[in-house]
Amino acid sequence: MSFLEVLNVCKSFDDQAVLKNISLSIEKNEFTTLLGPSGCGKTTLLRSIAGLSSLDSGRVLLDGEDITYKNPRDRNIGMIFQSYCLFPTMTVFDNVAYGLRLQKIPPEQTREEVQGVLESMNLLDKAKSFPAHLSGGERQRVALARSLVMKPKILLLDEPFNAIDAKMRKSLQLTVKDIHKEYGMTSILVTHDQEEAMRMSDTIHLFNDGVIEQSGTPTDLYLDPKSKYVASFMGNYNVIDANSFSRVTHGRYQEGKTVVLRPEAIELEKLPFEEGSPGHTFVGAITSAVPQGSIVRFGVDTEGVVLNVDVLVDKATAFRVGEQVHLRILTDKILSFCFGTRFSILKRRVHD
Amino acid sequence: MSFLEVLNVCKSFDDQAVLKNISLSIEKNEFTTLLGPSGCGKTTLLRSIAGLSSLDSGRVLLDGEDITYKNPRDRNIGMIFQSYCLFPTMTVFDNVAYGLRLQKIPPEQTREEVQGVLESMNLLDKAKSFPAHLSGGERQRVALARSLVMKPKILLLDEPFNAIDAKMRKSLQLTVKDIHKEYGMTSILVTHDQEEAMRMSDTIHLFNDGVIEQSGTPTDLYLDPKSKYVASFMGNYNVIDANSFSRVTHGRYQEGKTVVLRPEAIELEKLPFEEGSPGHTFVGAITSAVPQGSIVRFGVDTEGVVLNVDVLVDKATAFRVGEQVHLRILTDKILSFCFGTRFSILKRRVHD
Amino acid sequence: MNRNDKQSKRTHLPLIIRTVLLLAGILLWEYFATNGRYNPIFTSHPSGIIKDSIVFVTSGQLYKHASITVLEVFGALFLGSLAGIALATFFGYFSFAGEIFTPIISGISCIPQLALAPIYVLWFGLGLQSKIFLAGLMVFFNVFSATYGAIKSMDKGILESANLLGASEFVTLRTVVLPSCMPWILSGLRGGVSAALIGAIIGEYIGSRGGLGWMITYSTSYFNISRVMSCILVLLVLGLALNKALDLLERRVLVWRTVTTLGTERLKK
Amino acid sequence: MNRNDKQSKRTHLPLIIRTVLLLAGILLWEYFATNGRYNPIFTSHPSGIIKDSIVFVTSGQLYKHASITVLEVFGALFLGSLAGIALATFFGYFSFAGEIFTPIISGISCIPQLALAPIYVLWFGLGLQSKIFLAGLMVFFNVFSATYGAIKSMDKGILESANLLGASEFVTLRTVVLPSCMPWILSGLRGGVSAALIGAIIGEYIGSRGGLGWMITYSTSYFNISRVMSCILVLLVLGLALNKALDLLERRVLVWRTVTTLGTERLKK
Repeated sequence: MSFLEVLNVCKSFDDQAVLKNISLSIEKNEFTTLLGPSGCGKTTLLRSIAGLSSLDSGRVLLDGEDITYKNPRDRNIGMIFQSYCLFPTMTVFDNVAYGLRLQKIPPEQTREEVQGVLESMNLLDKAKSFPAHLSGGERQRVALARSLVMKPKILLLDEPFNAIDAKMRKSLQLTVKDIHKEYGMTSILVTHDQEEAMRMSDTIHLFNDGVIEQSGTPTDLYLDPKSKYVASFMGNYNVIDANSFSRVTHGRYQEGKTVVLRPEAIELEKLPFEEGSPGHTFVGAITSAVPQGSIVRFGVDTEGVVLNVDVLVDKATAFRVGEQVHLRILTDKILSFCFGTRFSILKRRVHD
Repeated sequence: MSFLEVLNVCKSFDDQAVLKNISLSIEKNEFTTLLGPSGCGKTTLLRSIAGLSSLDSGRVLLDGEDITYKNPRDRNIGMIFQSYCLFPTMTVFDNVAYGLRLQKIPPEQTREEVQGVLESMNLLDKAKSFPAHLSGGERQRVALARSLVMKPKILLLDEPFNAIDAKMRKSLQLTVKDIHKEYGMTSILVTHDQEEAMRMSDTIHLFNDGVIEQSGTPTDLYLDPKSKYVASFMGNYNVIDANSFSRVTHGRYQEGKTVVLRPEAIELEKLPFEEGSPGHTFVGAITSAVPQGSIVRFGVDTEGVVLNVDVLVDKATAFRVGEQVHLRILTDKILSFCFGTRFSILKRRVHD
Repeated sequence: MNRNDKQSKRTHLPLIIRTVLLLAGILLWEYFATNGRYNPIFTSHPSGIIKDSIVFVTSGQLYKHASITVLEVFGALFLGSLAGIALATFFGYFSFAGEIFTPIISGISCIPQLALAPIYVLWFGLGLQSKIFLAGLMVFFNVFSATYGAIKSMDKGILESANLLGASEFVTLRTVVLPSCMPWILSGLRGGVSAALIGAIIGEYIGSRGGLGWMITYSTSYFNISRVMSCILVLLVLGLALNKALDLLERRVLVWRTVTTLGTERLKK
Repeated sequence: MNRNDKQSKRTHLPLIIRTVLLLAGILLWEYFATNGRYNPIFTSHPSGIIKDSIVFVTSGQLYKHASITVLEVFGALFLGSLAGIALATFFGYFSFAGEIFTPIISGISCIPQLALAPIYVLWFGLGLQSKIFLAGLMVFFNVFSATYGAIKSMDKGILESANLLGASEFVTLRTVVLPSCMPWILSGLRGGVSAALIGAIIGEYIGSRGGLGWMITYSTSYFNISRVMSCILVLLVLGLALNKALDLLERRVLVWRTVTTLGTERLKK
């Protein structure tokens, strides 16, 4: 049995179902992300695991024990909130020591453990500060320390980076990932940010309106989406209807299904591809070029369809807006969906 | 002469110089970005151009006319603020009509022009709403409409996307860029966000503590930084000291200068490169893999130095963490700096 | 349909319990007083108050005294808020004068004006003037501090936007500053309404020839507690009416401020 | 060094002008009154007030009357805030009871308590009780509404965090809720201080046998304006002292809230 088991969980608010018979299991030391748009039920599930929200039906098992009806304070679960939720009247030290003091741990031991965790969070010099004097990133690190010092069985993170400005966010994400490894934690992150989920997770469960649409590793979900919903949520896919794609390939594509192409799966060259080269080749004109970090995203007009194509900067300097270019897409990189569901899945494995 | 000329501008606050003899010129229809960390003087320069901040010395010429001492209300300059700065007591329509009514434009004509600009900003259905009822993105579009309807000679944007949440930000950036083209505007954007500057600008002026460190197109600054400051501000460059890089290349690199490598300029292969292939080749082990949109950023350990290497997702599926890989960096992609200044510039032109 | 029912049941239950409790209290009061369980001379009782109220109205006494108090309150509100807004705008725009004088004004406002009532009566006599002066000063301090604070905390960027769109300082004041300050001016006025009422009543306690406050002290000295209660009821109605009027004014003037909160609860899942 | 000079010059200039203007005003008042330009019987004059203050202190009258008023104020503050905090906490935790009773309490608080002063004097007599009851009720309403509002608007996540860390409801109340509500309790208390002072004084105006309020009405009836002014000075000092005490308490209790604003100005370039 897995470390955390969620079994057939249902929950409604005011007759509106937000969790529709959800089951999932999480292994020890795994970093799991519940990903989805707001209102899809992911936060409700997280709060149910913590015991802060009651369930209509279903069970939650942690470490082999049924905790469905246990009081939150007896679950030994740590939770990090978007709004930090530190105790404003206590210093950083007292915030972190709060839980240990409630357990009547001797003061000397409390002091040691608190200082240990503050040190690993790089917060020792802030021990005597109050939350109001800290930056958003520091506050969230204090919140992490306050949970970690209790050695929780599982750490729940409810959109913890939302309120933190873009600059601090990446470094805090790294801190969380490091802490997860260093403390051998089992962590569940709730987020609506696809890139964040990609960066952080071992496993992603993508939610859609109260059900799990697809589960898997980040690369699995990115390269092998099982439905249009997953494809549109995970990347910057080009979505092209069957007729247009048939026109682009001069009639060589005839399956009659909506086609989905990743922008970096399309190859771009100045010279024509050799006759008889695999996949579909076609000609287009560059309409726009937007540099984005180490890639440049080109808009390429082919038969009236504008495709996004991502190219690494070094190669991209060869192309100018207005130029005619040659494109190629290999057949096994074309995903096609019928009525929103994946129809023909061309198997590819990640990491092999 | 250029459309806007800033000549030898100086400004101090409380004996602290924030603009140190700055000169720059901007052509008509150009989209210019003043980029730099906070406190570098970029906002002060923008406010001086608008006339909202007085100058200690220097001149500002707009369209051939000296406007250094002109009242802001006579300059015909539009300005967009981070905090929107709409008139809260007026509807969207009245906000946009405000400037025209002050000019005693006939009501019928006012109505037409306001509706025209609201339509192009996709705000017609919000005409009767008040700012408090709009989202951040909508408010900023109203602010844009309010400026555009006055047909300003130049549009100044002071970190206009800062207060807007990540999801809306990209679409608003596109709107601004579209409007810039559609109205044939001349625009100056102030931002501290390197990616935003890359995406939006024709020309970037990178500020450093009251002086312009480097000017050029986004790709120029990214591929050809003139100093360590520019390199560290523009990208995710690998910065390696001379000794370490000499170790990595087994002594073949001997110039004794700090080396700067772009993460996507390093080539990654499973098989060794051919003997005698150009550039430096070396062997490393993958320590981490972080997917970021259409690329994966690998950490590769070579002789104790961890290099960031960006690879497109399709190619990246071939590599696993822990695997041994072969790397190559071409000599002309190595930038080296001595004492913070670029020493040997290897000429490369963008777009040819 | 179902959900609306649930919703209304949930919010109405406390209201129903509250009404029942209040009615029971009034009935018990009446029962114990009229059945001689205790002497109602100090507290009167509901039916006594109703009887007296009818006499109060029909004898024309209510009209006579209430109109005096109302006149004082309105005079104070009008003069006090006019002076408060004008002076706050002046000091807001000429900020150097503001820096000199506003601390003096806030210093004076520290003296409880009501404690000065005896002096004001001495200065301005037993007529309307003393009450209008006392109540008006209280309104003034309320409105002045609210308005001055609002002008001082205006977002500078909004003023700069108006300037860049071609507005002069005076036009900005008229079209942008004063309208945006309305919420604070109105909240100052709301404090002013309570202050004006209490100022007028206390002024009448100290020395007057009529008004609801005079009626209360007069009735107390004759142990006519029913009349005192009637007067207090009238005062309560007057206060509620003035606040209601402000509500209506606020809803009219501050359309731009009402944020639809409908459905935000549901989004916060 | 240079910059600090500039800074202090800029902030001190209005202070200097203000002081000069105030001193000039006092001197002119003294000059016109003592030179017979107008009869100072209605306004007294500075030197007259100083002379009377000395008599007031040396005769022991000040001590006698001030101690009565101070006793009333402290009694009201103690009882009123105790009841306010206790009831607010109770209703905050038993929210169904809170939903039923808090609208009744806020309804009663709409009746201006000061207008009820005559009745309270009738009920509780000319002694301390009537003033403590009146002033105490005013303190109660202030502290209750501030505390109840603070408890109701607590961030739920903070309570949930405490719960997840192992705290029971009562422990959370003691260690988290009440400490975080202190700013609002103190601001309620601050309103209570003004209310208690004015309540005691007005109570004494209506009917009493001593106290600063009694002294003011007594002196007014003998046209002893210098004494009235002395009493008002004492009241002002009392009010300032109580507020100062609250400042000190606030700084001690709310260390966690003081945000260093140093240098934020400079960052906003």
